[in-house]
Amino acid sequence: MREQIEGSQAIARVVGMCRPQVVCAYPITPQTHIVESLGLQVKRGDITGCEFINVESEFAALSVLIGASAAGSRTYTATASQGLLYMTEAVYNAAGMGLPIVMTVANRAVGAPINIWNDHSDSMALRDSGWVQLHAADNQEAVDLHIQAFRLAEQLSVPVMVCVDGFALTHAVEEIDIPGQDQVDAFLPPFVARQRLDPAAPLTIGSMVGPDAFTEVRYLAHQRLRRATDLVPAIAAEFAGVFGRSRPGLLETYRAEGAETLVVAQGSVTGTLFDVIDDLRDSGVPIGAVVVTAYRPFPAVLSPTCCRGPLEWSSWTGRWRRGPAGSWRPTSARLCDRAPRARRSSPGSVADP
Amino acid sequence: MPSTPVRFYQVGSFAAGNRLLDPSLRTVQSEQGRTNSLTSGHRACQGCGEALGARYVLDAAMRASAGQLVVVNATGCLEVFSTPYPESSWQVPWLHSLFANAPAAASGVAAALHAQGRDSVRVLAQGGDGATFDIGLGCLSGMFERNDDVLYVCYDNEAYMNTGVQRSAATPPAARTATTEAVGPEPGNSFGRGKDMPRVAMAHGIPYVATATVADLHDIEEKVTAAMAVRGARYLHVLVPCPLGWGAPPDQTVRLARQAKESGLFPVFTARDGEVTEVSPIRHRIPVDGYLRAQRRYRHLFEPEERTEDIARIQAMADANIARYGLLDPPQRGPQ
Amino acid sequence: MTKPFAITLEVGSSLRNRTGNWRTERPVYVERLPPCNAGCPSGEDIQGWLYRAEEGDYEAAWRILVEANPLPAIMGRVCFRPCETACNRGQLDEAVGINAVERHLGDEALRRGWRLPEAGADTGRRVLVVGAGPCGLSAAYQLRRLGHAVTVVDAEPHPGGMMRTGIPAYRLPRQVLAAEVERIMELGVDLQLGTRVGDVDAALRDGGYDAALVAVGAQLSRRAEIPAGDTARIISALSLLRSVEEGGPLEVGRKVAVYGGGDTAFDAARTARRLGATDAVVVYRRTRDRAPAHDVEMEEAEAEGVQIRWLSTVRRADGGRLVLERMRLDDRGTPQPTGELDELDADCLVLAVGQDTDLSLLDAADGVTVSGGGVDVAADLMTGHPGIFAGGDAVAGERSVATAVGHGARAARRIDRWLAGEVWQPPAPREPATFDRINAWYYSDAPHAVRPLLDAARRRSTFDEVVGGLDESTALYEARRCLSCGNCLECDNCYGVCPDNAVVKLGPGERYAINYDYCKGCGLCVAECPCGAMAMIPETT
Amino acid sequence: MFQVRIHGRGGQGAVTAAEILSVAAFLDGHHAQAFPSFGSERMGAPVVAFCRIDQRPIRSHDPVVAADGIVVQDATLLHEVDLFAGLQPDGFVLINSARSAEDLGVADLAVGMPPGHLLTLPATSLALERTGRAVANTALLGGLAALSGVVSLASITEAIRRRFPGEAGRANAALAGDAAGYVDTLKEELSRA
Repeated sequence: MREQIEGSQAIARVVGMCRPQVVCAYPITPQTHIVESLGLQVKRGDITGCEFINVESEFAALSVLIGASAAGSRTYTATASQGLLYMTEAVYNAAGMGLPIVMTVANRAVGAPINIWNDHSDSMALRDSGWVQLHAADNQEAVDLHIQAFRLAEQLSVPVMVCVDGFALTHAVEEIDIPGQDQVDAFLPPFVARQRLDPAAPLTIGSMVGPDAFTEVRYLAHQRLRRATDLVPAIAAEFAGVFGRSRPGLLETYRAEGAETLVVAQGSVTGTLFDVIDDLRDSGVPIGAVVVTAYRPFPAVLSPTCCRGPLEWSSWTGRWRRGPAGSWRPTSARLCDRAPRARRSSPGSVADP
Repeated sequence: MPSTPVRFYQVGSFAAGNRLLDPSLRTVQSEQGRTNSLTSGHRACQGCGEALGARYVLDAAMRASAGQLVVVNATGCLEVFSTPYPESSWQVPWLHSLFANAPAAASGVAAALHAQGRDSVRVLAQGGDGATFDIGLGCLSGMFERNDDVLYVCYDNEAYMNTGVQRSAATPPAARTATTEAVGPEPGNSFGRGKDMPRVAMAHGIPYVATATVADLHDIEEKVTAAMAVRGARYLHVLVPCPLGWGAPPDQTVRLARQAKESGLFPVFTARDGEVTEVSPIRHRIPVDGYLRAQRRYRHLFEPEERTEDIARIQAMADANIARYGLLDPPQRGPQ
Repeated sequence: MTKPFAITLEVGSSLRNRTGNWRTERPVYVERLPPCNAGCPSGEDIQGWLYRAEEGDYEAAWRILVEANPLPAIMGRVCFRPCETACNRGQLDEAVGINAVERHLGDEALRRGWRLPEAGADTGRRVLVVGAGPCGLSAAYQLRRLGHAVTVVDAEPHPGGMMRTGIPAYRLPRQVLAAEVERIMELGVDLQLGTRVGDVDAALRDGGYDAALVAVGAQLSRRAEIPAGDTARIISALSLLRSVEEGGPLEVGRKVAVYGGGDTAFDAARTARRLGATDAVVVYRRTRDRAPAHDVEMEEAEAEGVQIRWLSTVRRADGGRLVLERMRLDDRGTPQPTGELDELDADCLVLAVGQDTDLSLLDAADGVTVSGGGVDVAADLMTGHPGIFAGGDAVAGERSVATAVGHGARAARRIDRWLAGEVWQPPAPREPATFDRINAWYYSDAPHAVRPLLDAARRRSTFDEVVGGLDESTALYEARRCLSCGNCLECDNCYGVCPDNAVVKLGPGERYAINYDYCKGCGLCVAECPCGAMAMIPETT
Repeated sequence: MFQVRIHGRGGQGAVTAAEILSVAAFLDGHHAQAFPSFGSERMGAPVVAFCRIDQRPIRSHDPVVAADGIVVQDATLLHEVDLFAGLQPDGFVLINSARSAEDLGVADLAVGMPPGHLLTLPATSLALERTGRAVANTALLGGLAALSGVVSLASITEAIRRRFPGEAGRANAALAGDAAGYVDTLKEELSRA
């Protein structure tokens, strides 16, 4: 049903429909509205069979979910900015253990100087932690990505981060199509953990892996993450079938046909970008856009694409002209020219950094 | 604190078992078919107090929970020596996440089990003194404050042994570690107020806090059993001597723990809802001198010349504990 | 279920890691010699029978006991308990009341009619035992068990030897003595009483025996050279005790002095009290700590009103009066006269200055030599004459029932080997279970149980037994005070304290084994063994 | 697209006003978007909230620069903040004040605007009268609806009732009606003048 609703509230609603069993978070702007709403839903009994836990830090929040996920429950948290960085160790840990945790990152700048407004520095800092990173271009996508995130996480046994621009999306009251519980249930089956702490069948989870096997284990993790490249579009397609809304999957293009310039972007800025492209196109400029939804795993198809950009939305220091989102370019920079050339990278080369 | 007076005098209730003792009064460790939650083949040092303490605690917890137990482990010796891939020594469902987050991860496990309606499965978190006193204190305090249904066990060997014996907040005054070398007039670790973790736990008002040593098996098991009978956040602090870090032969582990208790340096007691309710009195009081002499980490107190002032200060700490907890006052424990 | 990552492990796989190869020393289980056993002249496995008594299995305990000593009810009354003196528990609180438990077992056996082990298969060999005292009876018992025919010859009309003639009934009731002797006789011992052997060699040859054991007691009283007036009444302690035993006690008068410091002196004084003496005074040249009498004997005597004059000697005896001289000890502890004289009223002077053995029966045996009041014997208790052995009071050394019983058993085993043409080889000596092997922490403080004593009034007037037995729970208590020195008591401590689970518990009565696949050799099991029944030995490389 | 900026101070309900406005537009069948400038408002600090209303889906999430409507919840902001930056030539300005634009010193602004596009509304007084509380945001929404016609008063009052269930919603809805009536009266007077 279409509602005029705040992005955070909408996200909280659909996360509730995904029937999480343990929700745990530490307050940080601009993620608070999501978690406040979830706490209220649990308290009201709108979400049943769910534990909502207030903890003393983001590090503890994700740690609680690591325990809960290992014990076989569907888990969810949300954070932002310094909070994400404070849980960094646990972020890597959750990925390393293959725990299908879903986390909203209400993207916010990382201080100093302290700034609660939006940029992508926080999630970019954790881009190589082994999580899937999905970026929402608007709140409808934010809502839809969360539902897909649980499917993806649980199907792949990897944690998924849904990045939603702080304030610009989280606090924006917009028209959003909120799905029905029946639709979510049809799309997202009950969670069946692949590994579970259970006295009936004891397991050791989180053993110490020495140099003899570490690389191999990490390689397996990498390969698993790369499988998302196929799975994300597949799940998006299935989502479209259930919810009647086509979703971009790994990425979407905008007026790319005949474009001499493609602007690569992600997040809420893309709406403005599309308006600008429309204006430029109207005045005869051959320009289009590529919107990256799945930043991790990075869509390798982009590597031969000719790009100026990307449109960077995170702060950076110590790097000439480019922030983290643009750092994939060096591998394909020489392929970029005014005129796009359909050159492919050599077999096996991976374009993402 | 044996609950039943036992008319038994040969080895009383102090040994692990004894053929003459009613089986219900023997320890879990004396059972022929005990769980061995931490099984053989682990890579703990010879005479490791922590390996011993962990098995004591977990086997007792397994009995108290009828085998329905999940264990969460902080990073540290216990984790490293028990799970070098691809080997695991754990016979219980076991999770290791990080150094600082065992209490939080355990809270999560408990929450998940509750959400799944499996409250009969109990959760135990464990870590060393570094994980407990230092890096993980925030998560531990949170777990206490929320009164999450987790028994947290600290195996205290009084320093960071896994990384090569560096000082922790649990390192006692005058002890030498790699970061508190006894150089010149320095006595090793400084004489500060330290961090009294059991008291920190008690300050949260949680339902159960207790201390124990690996030298008194009956006491540990009774405390684990008592703790498992309670819901909510519980804290058990077990002194586990480390042959490597303390500088003592591996066969002295249990003796040192005993001496720590009998000297008064390590008070053994139980607190419920923030108040001390029971004390394990000293059976045969000893001066701290012998305890200190037995450990290389205190050798600088005796060589090249005896630092009587420092030793006296340590004795004063023991005396203060004895006075504070009434370690000499209560009737002698054990069979009468 | 496909596990997501390789870091998820099935349990228990560390068992593949055999940490036993870290070891440089290995723990082993040992059986050390407990001090009580080492100190028992009878050779009893005291720790062994206490172990069963602790369990309340008194018959099993008694059966272990009678392996060495067929007279536990007697020994439980008359032994002066060297075992208790040696007991490691004495360093902890008080020694275990071994003797009291022994008596309890002995009395239980008599009460329940437990039989000694059967005689062995007949060997066709015959052994002559001269003397039906503790040594002879012990030897006869052991020889019967080994299958040899035994004839015990004694000059007295009743068996028991010095146990009957030298130990008053208030210490050893005669029915107890008779019952335990009878139980030995039931094994088929040929007992010839009232028969004096004048020449043992002749008796050996004439009787067709294959070997003989001289086990005659020290029945001869020594004399003391004391100037005495005609009216002085001087008797020997042994004759006094013997007269009581024979039913015609000697007249001692109202005031009695006993000269001597041994157990016999005090027995004589206590007997005199029971015969009506108002004053019974023991006169001894040395001090209390140098008196050969056992403390318990002196204490009981004093409790019965016996007085003692230490550092005094009898200079002269006249009718109704003794002249005593004060003595002092010189640097070497020898009493020296001081010239200070004193007087003591005494109707009778009883001499208790020692006993000797009548060894005339060996005079005719070739090769037998005598020195220091006893027959010279080799390590196997054989005299210089092949086939003739000697034991008990007949050989020099400690004269006690316990020693005699031990000699009897030892002699029997040696005779048996000698008859087989072999030399008896004692078992390899075991390492002593010294107190420093004990981890005393594990033992509860448990003071000694006190045996009931007959009240003093009755003790002065009757020959009823003075010291009572323990009731069963007290006996159990006392048995359980045993530290089980040097021998596993199955306390599970080794099993409990192993950080590597490398100790295997084999089940009740089966003790433990070390799994050397995982034992890292830390030594905790040895250090924490309460009773010192483990040891570390270097790994051979 | 009609873009609104609501200026106020922390605690005066600017963000809520923007949200209600967007919901009202949604109820009218428009596409709408509302969002605040930042979220660490403290009581009394200047805040701004935005609302966009369009017949097409709104893609941009930028702050409103070119405003078609500006609501000033607190006249004391006039000298602190550049309230009218980017005001479109045919835009609307509604200022919460019992004083006139002339008295407030903003008469110059009105010079370039179509007549009746800049009004002052004694919203706080109206709120005190109707609800007993000095919170003027709903009154200003009613005023804005009447002033600009970009949303219907009916949708405004419905959006208010959804946002504040119960008596508070009814009182505030009535307050919005009061304010709309006040503005309508004002507009009538102007048109007659």
